[in-house]
Amino acid sequence: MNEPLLEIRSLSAGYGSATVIQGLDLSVRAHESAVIIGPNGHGKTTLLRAIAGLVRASEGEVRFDGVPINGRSPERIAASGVVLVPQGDGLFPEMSVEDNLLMGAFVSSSWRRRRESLERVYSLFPQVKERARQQARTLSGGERRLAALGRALMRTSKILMIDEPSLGLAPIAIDAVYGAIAELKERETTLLLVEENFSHVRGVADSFHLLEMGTIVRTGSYDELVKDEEIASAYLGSAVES
Amino acid sequence: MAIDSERISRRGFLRGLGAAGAGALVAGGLSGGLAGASEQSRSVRSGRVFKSPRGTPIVIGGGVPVTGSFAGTGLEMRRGMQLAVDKLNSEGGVLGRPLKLSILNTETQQPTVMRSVFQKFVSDKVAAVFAPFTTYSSVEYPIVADAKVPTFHVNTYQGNIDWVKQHGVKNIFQGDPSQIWYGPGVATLMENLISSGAWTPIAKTMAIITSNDPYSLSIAKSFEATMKNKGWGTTMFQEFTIPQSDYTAELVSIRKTPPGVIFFSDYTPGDEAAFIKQFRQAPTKSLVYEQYAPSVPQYLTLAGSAANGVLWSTVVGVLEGTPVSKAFEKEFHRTFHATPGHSNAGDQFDLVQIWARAVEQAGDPYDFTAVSAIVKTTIYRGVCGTYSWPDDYLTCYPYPTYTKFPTLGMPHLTYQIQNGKQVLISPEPFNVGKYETPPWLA
Amino acid sequence: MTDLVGILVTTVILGSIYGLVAIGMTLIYGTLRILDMSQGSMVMIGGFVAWGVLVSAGWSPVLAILFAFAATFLLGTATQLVSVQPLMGRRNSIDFEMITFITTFAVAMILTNVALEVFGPEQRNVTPVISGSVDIYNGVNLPYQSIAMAGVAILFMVGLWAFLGMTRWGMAIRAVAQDLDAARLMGVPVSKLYPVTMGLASSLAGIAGVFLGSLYFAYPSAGNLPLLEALIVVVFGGLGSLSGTVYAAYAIGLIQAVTEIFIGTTWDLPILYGVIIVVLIVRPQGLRGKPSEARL
Amino acid sequence: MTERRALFPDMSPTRWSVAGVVLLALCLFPLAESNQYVLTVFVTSMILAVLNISWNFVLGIAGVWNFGQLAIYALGGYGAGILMLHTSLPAALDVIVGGLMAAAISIVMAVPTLRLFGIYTSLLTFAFAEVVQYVIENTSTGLTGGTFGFPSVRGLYGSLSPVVAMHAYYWTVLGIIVISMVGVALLSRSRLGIGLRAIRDAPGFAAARGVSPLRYRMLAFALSGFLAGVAGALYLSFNQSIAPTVMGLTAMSIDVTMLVIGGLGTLFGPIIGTTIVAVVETLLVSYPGIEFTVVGAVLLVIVIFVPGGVVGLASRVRSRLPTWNARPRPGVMGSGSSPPRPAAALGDGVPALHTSDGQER
Repeated sequence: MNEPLLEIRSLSAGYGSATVIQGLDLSVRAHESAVIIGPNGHGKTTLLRAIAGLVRASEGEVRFDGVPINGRSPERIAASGVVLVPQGDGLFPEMSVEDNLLMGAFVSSSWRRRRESLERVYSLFPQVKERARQQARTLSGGERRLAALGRALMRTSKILMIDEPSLGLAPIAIDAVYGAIAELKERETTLLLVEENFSHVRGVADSFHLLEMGTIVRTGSYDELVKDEEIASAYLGSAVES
Repeated sequence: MAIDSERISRRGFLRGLGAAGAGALVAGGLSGGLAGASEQSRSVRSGRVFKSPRGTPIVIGGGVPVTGSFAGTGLEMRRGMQLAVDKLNSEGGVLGRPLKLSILNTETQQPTVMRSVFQKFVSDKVAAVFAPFTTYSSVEYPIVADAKVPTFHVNTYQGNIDWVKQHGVKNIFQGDPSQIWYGPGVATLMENLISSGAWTPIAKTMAIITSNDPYSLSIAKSFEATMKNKGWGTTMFQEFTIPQSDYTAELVSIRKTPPGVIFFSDYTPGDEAAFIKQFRQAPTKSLVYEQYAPSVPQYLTLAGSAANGVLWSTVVGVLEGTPVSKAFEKEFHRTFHATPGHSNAGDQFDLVQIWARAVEQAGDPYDFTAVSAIVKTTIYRGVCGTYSWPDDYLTCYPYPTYTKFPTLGMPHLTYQIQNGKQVLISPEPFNVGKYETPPWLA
Repeated sequence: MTDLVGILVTTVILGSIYGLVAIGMTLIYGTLRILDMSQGSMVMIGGFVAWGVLVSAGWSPVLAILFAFAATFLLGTATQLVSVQPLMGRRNSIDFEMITFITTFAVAMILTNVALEVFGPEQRNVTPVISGSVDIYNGVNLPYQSIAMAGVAILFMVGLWAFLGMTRWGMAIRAVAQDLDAARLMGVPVSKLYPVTMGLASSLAGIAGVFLGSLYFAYPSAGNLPLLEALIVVVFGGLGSLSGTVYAAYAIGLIQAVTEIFIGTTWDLPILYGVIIVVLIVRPQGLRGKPSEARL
Repeated sequence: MTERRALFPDMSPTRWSVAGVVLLALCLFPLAESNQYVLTVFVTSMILAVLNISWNFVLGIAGVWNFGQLAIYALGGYGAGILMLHTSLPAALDVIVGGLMAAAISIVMAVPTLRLFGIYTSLLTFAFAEVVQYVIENTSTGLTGGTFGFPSVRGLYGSLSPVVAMHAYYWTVLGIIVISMVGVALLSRSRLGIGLRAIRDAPGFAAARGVSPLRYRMLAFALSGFLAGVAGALYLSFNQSIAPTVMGLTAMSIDVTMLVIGGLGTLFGPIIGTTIVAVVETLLVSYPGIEFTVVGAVLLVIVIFVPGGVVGLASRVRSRLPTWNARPRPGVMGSGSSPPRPAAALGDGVPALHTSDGQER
């Protein structure tokens, strides 16, 4: 039990000859809700993609559930219980919302229970149920995000990673999305979120990791991190004032 | 595996190996069946004893389409040449020396390919070139003309023999009449049918369907021109690209204005079989003439009873029922497990032997001038009838359109399919049957 | 009126053949982003299998279809593994389409010429799956074979549509076509899916070959014409769009039927190419395709 | 010398001397070889090499997947042929005018390709080539000779004896190869070459820098079309005729194989590729039918395992040590591994096939 669910040691990864992440360490315990914050373009998305196997690590190790998973194909990593809601949702645009959800249950263990999972997701996100027959590309941004979350819930996951849940959404949609995330946290889902600032994630996170220049520079609770003036001024969004 | 010992069929090849292993190089030869067990270097046939050929082989070049749209015809040609070579070798070779066939691929007779093939034959110092199909622009002819190597083709094209005449060439022979004889030949046939009262056309019109390759097109055009001169009109002249299996469009037009005669020119048996089948679903009272493809055995299998009544003709074809043609067909079947087509296997079989005879007479295969001069004066009766080269065009001429003497011309053979069989109906005296009114005209 | 019926009948027959050959190409382009030039060879192989089963062995047409399906499925899978899979690492390169265009073309060259070595160049007659014909209207004649072919083609197109729309693996194929990364995040094993997709598409061409074999015969280069026609159809329909391909197949059939009846059969291919040039200039993504994106 | 170095960055003095010796040997070859077949194969292959140099320019350097080049080549041949047959202009002028006609048609073809990319370009140009072939085959005016092939013409050296004419063609084509190689090298160093590569590799960037795709691409098509047309006119001259079969799938597959085997987008690729395929074909000439199987297999192997062709392989072996680490390991699926960007220089062997779209986040 003392070993973390996800443990990353001196990970380096990037695209071609451009290294984006360099010597990064991170660990997430089971049932923990961890958030990575940091400025744009410093490697947050790359980190999640590297964990999911979409980006190949050039150095270092990613251990999940005690097993090294870097080097495995994304589909194998996915089958072992790592779920990523990618930036931009990654919905299949020409498929109906329901087919999108069903694809979430593609892994054979989940496919058997797809009907129950569908009911569960629909009860969780009634807006998604209303749009079930529509093509995914016709949805609004908020609906899309919820559908992507719903799709992630179609599968039994050990860790759920969400890339910038609030990106590009209207405030009212952000509330809906974070409401859903809060509910996931209630259910003790292991979460790894990426956000650009503290504003929305404050309430849902157990720990924060500050990622700058391709590596984690600070780790701690919200209170610990905002004590630092520099961090506070850089990553406290407008939401804090209100 | 060297190409000169080529057997097309795999079985033939394997048998060749087996026979070679037994020490008797007779596989595929006419004597193979009888002499297979012989351990001596002798072959026996019909009571005659032949010495096995010895010494360095005489190589002849065969330029045939191995790939491309004429590859099927090319196969017939190769087999015809091979059969002749095997026959000659089993009879003691040429001047006692074995004969070797070297095959090169002429693809689609593109100028550059033909020139390379001819250059290679010349630089390989072959004793003769057999290139059934050549270019129509004759651009490769100067190569063999300069080298003087005896060359034989059946391109059936007036332009080629015009070139030979113009340049005073003495060694390039066309082993059949030119395409210009098709029109008159068929037209004469039609006139005879009309004048004898065997056939009365519903109109003096023709519908022509032809594939757009030179071979079919030139024949279709020569037919149309000859008929026009005789006062016939054209209701339709339709070109298409092979293969085409659906003739709905053409038949709609034919049924709208039924022509006196339908002339169909193509070389793929499937296309012509498909046409006659579709035509026979709702025939008009038109005589149907199909070009070349019915000569391929497959045509009858494909068309079945729908083909009954169809007329077709060829300026060079294997005669029916003569002793030589019977032996040829039997041996072809034994060697390749297939029936020879009516033209190109037979003409190549003949031409190789014509050349070999000339060599025997000249006494030296490389005395090209002598060999060609002897070929020029040869009158040879082979499986396709009489080959002779009466003038400087170095081409064969048809009987009866050109010469009235059946022993001096190559019979322009017209067949009618009757009860699923090819019946040679013209010209006399080669014919074995008579024209019968096609079922749909009755 | 006769013209009209003729056009209609020709359209349905031609369209169905084109649809069957082209839909596999669309499936492959949509999923793998490659224009599979070996599809014509699959038609040819289907024809030879039909010849072997129907003529040589004298078995039933159903077996011919089954064997052709199996043979071309395996061959299509193998083609993917040999000529595409090793290149998947270069998938993000803009020239990926071109490289695979060339490699599948190389496979087609090899298959054609191996067939030439094995079977020889002559056309082989394939017994029609069904013989006989029916006179529809005033001399417009329709062989049962054509009706069967159109029927089977439509059956397979509907079957493919159902497979892609309703089954787990069918949905996975569409998912991969629309967003590769997301599909992999769902756990779709693309390294298995790709060969299977190409096998499936090839087997459609193979089945088309069984029917075309009895129309056009089986011979080594029998795949060239269907390949060119399929290319025209997929471009017209918009690369990667299944519904577009089906519409385009019948539209091309119609254009061809009209050309044949009113202009002449020599001109149907050039006119089709002319249409394609115009389509590419006016609407590069084709009838139903989405610009720059391949989606099933 | 410095000027030359800039033109051929790969060339060391040793390499220059090797190239010089090879060129000299090639020049003297026909004097030593009297076998007309061997010379025919040489001249035929060298004419193809001219075509391939022209095609490589538009395909490999401009990066436009043009599959209509054979039609341009044929049109050059037919154009020159029609002039030779129906006018009394000097034959050399006919060849040049044939090239110009081909260039004009090439420009026409270039315009619609601007709106397209990738596979659509190839389909459009391929369709164009098919239409050209059908028109040549079916034209009823008798101008082209239809499927019969073009009527026989005298060609450039029709008045010379066959042996002398063979030598004359040999040297003429060799000279044109040398001129066109120097021309391509100069062009790819020029504004045009740099602009074309910019449009190929980074269209947005190029546009922002004021590189007009229309002007550059039309110029590229014009130049490449001219050379292809001259190659076609040489074909016609040498063979005294031309037929529609110089176009079409079979002919195209052989030429593409030559380019890919040699190394697309490299200076010497077309020459080396043409030579290799010609040698293979010539060796297999006595085994008709097998040549295409072999050529197809070689093509497949080269594209998959030797992505830069022979030229790319050679330069990769040479420069393996310094660049090895920068290269991602090949052969693994995964969208993360982006291929290396092509180096800008021509002739350094890095193939255009490796171009990345660089669309990573």
